[in-house]
Amino acid sequence: MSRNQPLLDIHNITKLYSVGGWLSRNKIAAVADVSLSMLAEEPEILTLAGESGSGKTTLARMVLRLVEPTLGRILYKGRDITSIRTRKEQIEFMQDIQPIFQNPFEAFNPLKKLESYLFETAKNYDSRENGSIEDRIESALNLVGLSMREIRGRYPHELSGGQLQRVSVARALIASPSLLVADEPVSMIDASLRMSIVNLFKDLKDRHNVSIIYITHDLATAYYISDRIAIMQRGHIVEIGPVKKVLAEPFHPYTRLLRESILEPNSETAWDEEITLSTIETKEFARQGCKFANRCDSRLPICEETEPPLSFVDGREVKCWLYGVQGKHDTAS
Amino acid sequence: MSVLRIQNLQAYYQSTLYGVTRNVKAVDGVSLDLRANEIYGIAGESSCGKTSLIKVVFGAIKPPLTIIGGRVLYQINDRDFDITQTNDETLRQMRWKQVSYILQGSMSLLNPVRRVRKTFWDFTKAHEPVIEPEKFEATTREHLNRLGLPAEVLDSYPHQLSGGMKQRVAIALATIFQPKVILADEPTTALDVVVQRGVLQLLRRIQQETKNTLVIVTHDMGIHANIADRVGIMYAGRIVEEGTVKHIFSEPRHPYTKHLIQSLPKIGDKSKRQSIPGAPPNLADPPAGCRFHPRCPYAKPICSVQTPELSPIQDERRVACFLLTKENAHVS
Amino acid sequence: MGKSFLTYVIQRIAQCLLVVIIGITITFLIPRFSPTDPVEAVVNRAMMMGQFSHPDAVEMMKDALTKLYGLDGTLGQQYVRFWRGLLSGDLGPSLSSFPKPVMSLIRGSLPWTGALLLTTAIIAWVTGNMLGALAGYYADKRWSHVLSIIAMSLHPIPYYIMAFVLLVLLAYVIPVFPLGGAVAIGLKPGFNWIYISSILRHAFLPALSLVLVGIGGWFVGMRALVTNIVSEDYVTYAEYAGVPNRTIMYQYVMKNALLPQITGLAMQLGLIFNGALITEYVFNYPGLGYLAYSAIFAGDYSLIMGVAVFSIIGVSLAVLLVDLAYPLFDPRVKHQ
Amino acid sequence: MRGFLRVVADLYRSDPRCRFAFTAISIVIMFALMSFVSPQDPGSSYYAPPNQPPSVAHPFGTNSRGQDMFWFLTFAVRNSLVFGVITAILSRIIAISIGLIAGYKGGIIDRIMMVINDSFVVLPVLPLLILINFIIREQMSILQLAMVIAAFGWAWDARLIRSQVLSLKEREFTYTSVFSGTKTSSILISEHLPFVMPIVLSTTINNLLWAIGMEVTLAVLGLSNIGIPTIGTTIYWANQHQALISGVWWWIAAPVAISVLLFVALYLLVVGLGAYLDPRTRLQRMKGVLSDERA
Amino acid sequence: ASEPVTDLDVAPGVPRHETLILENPEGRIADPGRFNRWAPGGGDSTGLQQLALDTLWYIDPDAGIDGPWNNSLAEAPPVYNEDYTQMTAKLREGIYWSDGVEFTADDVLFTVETLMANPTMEFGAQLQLNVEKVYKTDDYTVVFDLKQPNSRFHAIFTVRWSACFIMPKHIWETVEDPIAFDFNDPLVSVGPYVIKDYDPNGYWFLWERREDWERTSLGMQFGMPQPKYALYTAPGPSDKRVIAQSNHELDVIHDASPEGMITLLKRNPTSIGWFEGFPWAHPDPTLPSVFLNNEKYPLNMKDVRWALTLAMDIVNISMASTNGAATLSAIHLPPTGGYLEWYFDPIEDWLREYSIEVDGELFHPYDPTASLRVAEVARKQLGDQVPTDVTEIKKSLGYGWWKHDPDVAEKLLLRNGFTRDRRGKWLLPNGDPWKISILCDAQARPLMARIATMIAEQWTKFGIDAQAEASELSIIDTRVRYGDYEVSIGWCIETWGGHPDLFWFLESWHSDYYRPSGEPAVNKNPMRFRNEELDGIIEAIKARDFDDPECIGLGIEYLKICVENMPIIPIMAYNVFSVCDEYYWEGFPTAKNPYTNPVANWANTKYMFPMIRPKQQK
Ligand SMILES: Nc1ncnc2c1ncn2[C@@H]1O[C@H](COP(=O)(O)OP(=O)(O)OP(=O)(O)O)[C@@H](O)[C@H]1O
Ligand SMILES: Nc1ncnc2c1ncn2[C@@H]1O[C@H](COP(=O)(O)OP(=O)(O)OP(=O)(O)O)[C@@H](O)[C@H]1O
Ligand SMILES: [Mg+2]
Ligand SMILES: [Mg+2]
Repeated sequence: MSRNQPLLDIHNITKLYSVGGWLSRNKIAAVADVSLSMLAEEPEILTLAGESGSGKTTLARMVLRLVEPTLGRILYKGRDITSIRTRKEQIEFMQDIQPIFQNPFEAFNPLKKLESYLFETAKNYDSRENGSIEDRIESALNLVGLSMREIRGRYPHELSGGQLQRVSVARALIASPSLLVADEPVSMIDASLRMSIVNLFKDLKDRHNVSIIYITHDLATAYYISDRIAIMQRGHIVEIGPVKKVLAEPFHPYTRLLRESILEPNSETAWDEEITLSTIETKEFARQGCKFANRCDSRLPICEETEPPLSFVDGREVKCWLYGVQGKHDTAS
Repeated sequence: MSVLRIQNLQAYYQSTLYGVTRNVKAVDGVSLDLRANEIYGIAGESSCGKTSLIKVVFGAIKPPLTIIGGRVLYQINDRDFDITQTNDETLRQMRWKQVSYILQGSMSLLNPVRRVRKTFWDFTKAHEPVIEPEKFEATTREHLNRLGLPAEVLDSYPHQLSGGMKQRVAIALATIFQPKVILADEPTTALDVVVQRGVLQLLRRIQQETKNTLVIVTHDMGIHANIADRVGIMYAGRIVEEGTVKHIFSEPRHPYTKHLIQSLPKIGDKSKRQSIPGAPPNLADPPAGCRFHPRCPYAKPICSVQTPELSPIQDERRVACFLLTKENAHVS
Repeated sequence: MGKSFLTYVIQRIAQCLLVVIIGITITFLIPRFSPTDPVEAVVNRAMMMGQFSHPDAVEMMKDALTKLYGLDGTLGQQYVRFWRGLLSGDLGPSLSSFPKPVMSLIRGSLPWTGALLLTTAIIAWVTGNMLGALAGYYADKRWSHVLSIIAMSLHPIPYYIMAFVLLVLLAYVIPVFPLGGAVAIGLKPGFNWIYISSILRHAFLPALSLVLVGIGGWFVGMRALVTNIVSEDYVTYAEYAGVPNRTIMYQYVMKNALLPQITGLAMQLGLIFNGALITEYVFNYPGLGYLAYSAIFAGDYSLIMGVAVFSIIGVSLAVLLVDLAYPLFDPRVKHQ
Repeated sequence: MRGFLRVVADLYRSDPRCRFAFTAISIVIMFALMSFVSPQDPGSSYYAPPNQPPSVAHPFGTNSRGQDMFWFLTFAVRNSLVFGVITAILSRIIAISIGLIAGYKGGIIDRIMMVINDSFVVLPVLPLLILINFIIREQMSILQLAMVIAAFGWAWDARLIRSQVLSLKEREFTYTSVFSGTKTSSILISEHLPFVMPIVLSTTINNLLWAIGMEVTLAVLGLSNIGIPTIGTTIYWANQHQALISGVWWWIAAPVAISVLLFVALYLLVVGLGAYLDPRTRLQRMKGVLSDERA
Repeated sequence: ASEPVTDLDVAPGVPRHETLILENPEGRIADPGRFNRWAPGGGDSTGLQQLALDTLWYIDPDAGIDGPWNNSLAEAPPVYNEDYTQMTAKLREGIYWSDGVEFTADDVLFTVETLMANPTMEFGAQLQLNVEKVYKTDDYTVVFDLKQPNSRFHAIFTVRWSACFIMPKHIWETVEDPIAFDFNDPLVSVGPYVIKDYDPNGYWFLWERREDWERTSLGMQFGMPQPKYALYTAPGPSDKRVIAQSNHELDVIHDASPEGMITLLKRNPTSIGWFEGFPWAHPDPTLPSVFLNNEKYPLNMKDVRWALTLAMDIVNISMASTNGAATLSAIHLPPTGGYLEWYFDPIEDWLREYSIEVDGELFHPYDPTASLRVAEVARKQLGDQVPTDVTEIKKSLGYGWWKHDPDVAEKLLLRNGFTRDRRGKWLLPNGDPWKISILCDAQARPLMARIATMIAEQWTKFGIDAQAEASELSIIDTRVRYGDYEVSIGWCIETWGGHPDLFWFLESWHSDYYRPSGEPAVNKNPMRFRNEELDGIIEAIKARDFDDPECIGLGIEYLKICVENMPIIPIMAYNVFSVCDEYYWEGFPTAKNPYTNPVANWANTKYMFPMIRPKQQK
């Protein structure tokens, strides 16, 4: 791996799904022309946030090779991941990129003992550090604040959600990956447990040089841990940039809406305006122009017809005509 | 004016399997007083018994959930009744007309192979057996309209609706008859914040319009902070603190509540947050005394022996902590 | 209608065709390895009647018959000849009822078992599913247990016994139904009550026996499906909302559980073309089962193939149609 | 094995239906095992006075061939059980492997497998069975017949299993295993198989029933090996001696009663087992078991 | 007898009391509209060959109305020339086809010529091999010039249970392809009945008496056939036949099982069998036996065949197969009709004397009391129904059989080098275990399966690993014909019953007709038995006239050769449990009044029709 090569380089990927039944058949672009890259030199936590159904999970799955992109390429350490064929290559790939799933209760088979996942992982990936299988498991568990003593002989339902989620992280860590893809890892757990996981991520990045793609609806934790954030809406990344910038001063109208909608546990932010929600997803997916146009307060005539490009503005990229070639800066607050 | 009083309610998941009776003490001595025209929030860790409490309050008591003690008294239209004692038919008549319930996980509340209109029809018909189709259509549309929902959802199948829309349809379904009490269990989990906002707005508007009582259960403190009038904090099957939303957030008293509030991250603040140490208790075998004592930094010897009562410490404020009972209110 | 749907349909049809070809090929081959042989069968029969006193006469007859039946040539040639015939809609002459065309034999029998099996399959399906749904939905009720036990007790009774016990009970001990046949002797077919009532009276016992044994399978399947569905949130929710149990059972539980059963029914309907051998045997009911059965013994390849072709095409068509029509029953289904 | 015994013990303790089922199945198995100590060879006849109704000396009576039905049926039940179980196991193995692999692999493998599968679905079973019966000329042994019937009895169930696996493979725990580097084969066996177990179990009963039914059908038509006592050949001989109408009802009633008992028991067992294996109900139960164990 | 409760119509306009309902044992006829009896595989038991077809002569298996021989379409028995190269048949005058055309020699000529031109048609090949030329000398005289001398040529036109029937020339001559022709529209009958209606699905055939029934050979000779209608039905499995007759819906059961017979006698007081009491059944002149493939090791050894015979216990076999209601035969002829008198009585003394040498001692294998022992065992079950009178027993249950003597059997084997293994199982002289599988038809002929199973049991007890191998009739026939078997149960000895001539089946035992295993044999010698002495006997019979009394003596010699060599093991007559219901009709043939055979698929059953009488007129 040469130093100037990105860790992960996503080139214009698109994933089309056909939806609908017999007569009402549509193609939707669950992920539409998304490009992203994560640097290899310094680990970062990249948050993917955005609407439900905007393609976050699909994007993550494509990175994980669980879903094949319809168009575009994903390079991992310079190598096209679709070219991975043999089991050996797969193992190597998976050793580097590990997932953490949303629902800790779903992430483990209720019929299997937890330790079997740990042993299985340790056995299949050769250690980069030394140590016996037992040691590697133990040290991974220690990292997440657990120990083998608490896990041994237990089934998933015997642990709390928070514990399970940690086991899930520990399992991923045994492989000592460079990149963790965490799809809503904290949405099912309460505030206090949530913090323990999120702190763990932070630690991993800071102390163990693990990059993380963190998918969440919880923008407060996103702000808390991540470096960059990408906001998705109907398959597109509509805004991407350093988390401090994007959340402090969102540009894209959707990001703004998102930012406004965040419920702060202390403030008395009363929302004054009613907001419009999409009804039938597929209709919105099928829209021409900007997918957000029908719900956007600041929509321009062009928004209805042409899809805006992704433009660099103020240290971030925004996909909105307000910042595009046409009306650069006119409405920027 | 209270519409619903819960008195020392105990409800366990009882199972006698393999000859051993096991009690999961999901609700263990909860007392609450809900008033007309308020939004009451219930917060707490995962699996501390929030859903169980709501189920009992709604009278949805099916084995293995069993009432061990206590009462759930409704006072609606000058009729008093204890939901733990009513028969099925009264219960059926009362539900939806007086009390309705929005279940946790509303993604799957709608029959996947039935158009939404049919579901509305079923729910309406269940309580108004002689309704004309035209009248039904008109009232339903009006209802949706009032809630700001497009009428086209009626022709859709659930899978065609986005998550937020499904949740709102569930709310619409729960409010067709404008009940006096609405019980909402995690109405927004797994929705993005924008959609969450839409849903909460809707709930709040309904509450404001009909001046009824909305009980909202969630572990998302942000929600409570924003729409509840009063909040009850649950821990391991018990309410440990109750107060107005302002008080709870600005001045949490119970050590658990304190921790909870402190651990919440905020946008614009990247300082380190600590989570509550230790693991949540096993409700099948909860710790004796105050159930929080194993994790409590302030625990005193008495805490592991005696169970603190939920006692008022100031107006609208009740706490169950030996550190804070009236006599010791100054300790903090 | 999207392009991909068309592609899907075409793919699915191609798959169905492939299945038909493989199925037909297998059924073409198997009888030819069987020791039954249409020529030997005729020779045996002629011998039984004491026709021959000289082996040469036997040889002469055999040679002539082999040519007559078109059984000369290699297996490959016969196979090609068979397909050529089939594609032009000709299944050839029956070998045991030579030279009657196989088609006309099938045409004579198919309506009887077809109608009988169609009706009973549907009745059994509806009743079985209904009872299964009831038993599954009210799983804790006492009568539900009793119902399950009864259905399960009927299920393992060998069909022959079931049919015969019904026959003895209702045609002998209490002789209310005829012993057999499809219609009273000598009645001229016509659209009149006498003829129709005779058909119904004759079909009653066969139908009853088929229904009784048919219910069990659906019952068990449905019960299992329903037990899963009753714990779905939307069922609980409807219950909480006070939606009457009947509505819940039909519209929420049964309707959803029924989906996999529909494919099952399609298969059953396809099996109509197989006839119901034991039914036909016990009740002297005319149908394809017996036809195929006697064809097997006579080594009547053409007739075996004829019945098999009907059955194979019938089943695969039924399954294909259900697959394609599935979105009509279940709006969630996506074709992939 | 210990796990299996534990499941049995749990079910026995927890569920009266299962208790009945275990008892009944044990009785039937015991009954079948008694064939090994039978004083009578099933091949011999006319050692007892024929046509005796059930009595103390002959609990199931004697048939027109002068055989004691009790001892004769121990063999018949044993053979039918062995036959049914072998058929069920063999066809389960095919159904499960095809179903799991096709469902999990998807794509072209799935398509090929489903074409093969559907080809078996559409074949007219009984006629082919009779023909194959003819081809395998030596009297088909129980094992051979089981293999042939098994070859026809898997396709539908494979389809069912496949449809389940289609959704299982999208479940997160599958991905967890994939990313643990687990081999596909062990994902299928240790992750997915337990989930399709309820289906496998209920199709097993149906398959068992179908197999035994097939054997009975062949026997009634006089096409099976009449020298081997089975439930089918018992009915064959009863028919040959016109037991149904000549008043020797116990000849037919005894085997039917035993199979009814067996299948009702199996059904109840599967219902109980299904509840035990259903993730939704299992969790609660297993909690009970495990906390018991640890206590 | 009880009064008929109802007199429902069998069909619209067909009163029950004017109808005789008979069983068609062939079951459902796949192509019922086809009445071409001559085409390959043509249907036969639907009433067609009994009621609508006719041929020159009939021999009754029993006594016949006026003797077993009946000149049917012929006026007199066949006349041969000196060297049996020409046969002349004189036809009856005044016989008419049902469409009013007269039956003449032209019909016979046409039939013979058509069949000869089509060797796939029944008797076609056979006629081609025999007939040089056929011609008429006048309208009622047909002459056959034969290719080689054949004293039994007339058998082709003589019904035993079927034969070569005569076609109506005026119908067939217009037909292009006689094989494809259905002979349905119109079905022109030369018998006393015409088809009235039939089930398009093949389950029943309804016949109606011809107005001009007296212009048929039957009517002309024996008067009006009594039933106005005859219905041939396929009632289904044997249990149903019993039910149907109990409901009085089936007058003549072709064949019930012994148990069915007993049940019927209990349930239905009007049901009667051939014998008034035990064993009820009609013994067909056919001899079910144990075929031994004389070419398969070790069955090629005479001692082995005898050992197998002595290892059989006939009492048990009789009980297992027919509840004791079997008519036993120790020798190679069926113990029925006139055969008792012609062959069984004369050979009895020789049998008693017959001995085989075993270990230097003479052993008398014949057991003259076998049938008495059967009667005794049967009496335990059936009580008084079983006769006690010795002559009656002999007539109905047969004479004697071979002793059950495993010890002698053992000695026979030991002296041929057989040994027993530790478990007492026999090993062949070459050391291999001895396995025998007995081929039998469990489906169409359950009686055979019952016999086979019992024999297997006895041989197993004797130490041979024997089992019954059930298969299907057509497969068994083929396998047996090709010699692809060791042991099978079937019959290859068939006789006229009413005539002592044996040539009919014996012809194919001649070594000229022998085909080794692997090649198809003519089915009467499936055991592949060859014997020079026997060849001489067969030739001697052939050289004699059909009715020559010397033939009986030659036949007895044949029997002795068979006893000596035991090429197949004879068992019993094919007892057919034909049951008639005397509810609507009486006067069915019985052992007391044996004017014909009641077994419904025999063409000879036509003689029943003028003889029975309606029981009640309503
Ligand atoms: N297998 C599939 N077939 C068809 N459509 C799919 C499939 N998977 C996802 N989709 C659709 O693609 C879109 C994007 O889905 P995805 O799960 O990636 O969204 P998401 O951003 O993760 O949403 P959420 O926040 O709800 O998890 C949605 O509209 C979804 O319905
Ligand atoms: N059917 C049941 N049988 C036994 N125990 C149960 C059952 N349902 C819930 N429990 C247990 O009761 C306790 C309380 O559950 P409950 O669902 O009320 O928690 P909750 O506060 O709503 O949690 P969450 O935030 O996860 O929704 C938990 O320990 C749970 O495991
Ligand atoms: Mg997602
Ligand atoms: Mg909850």
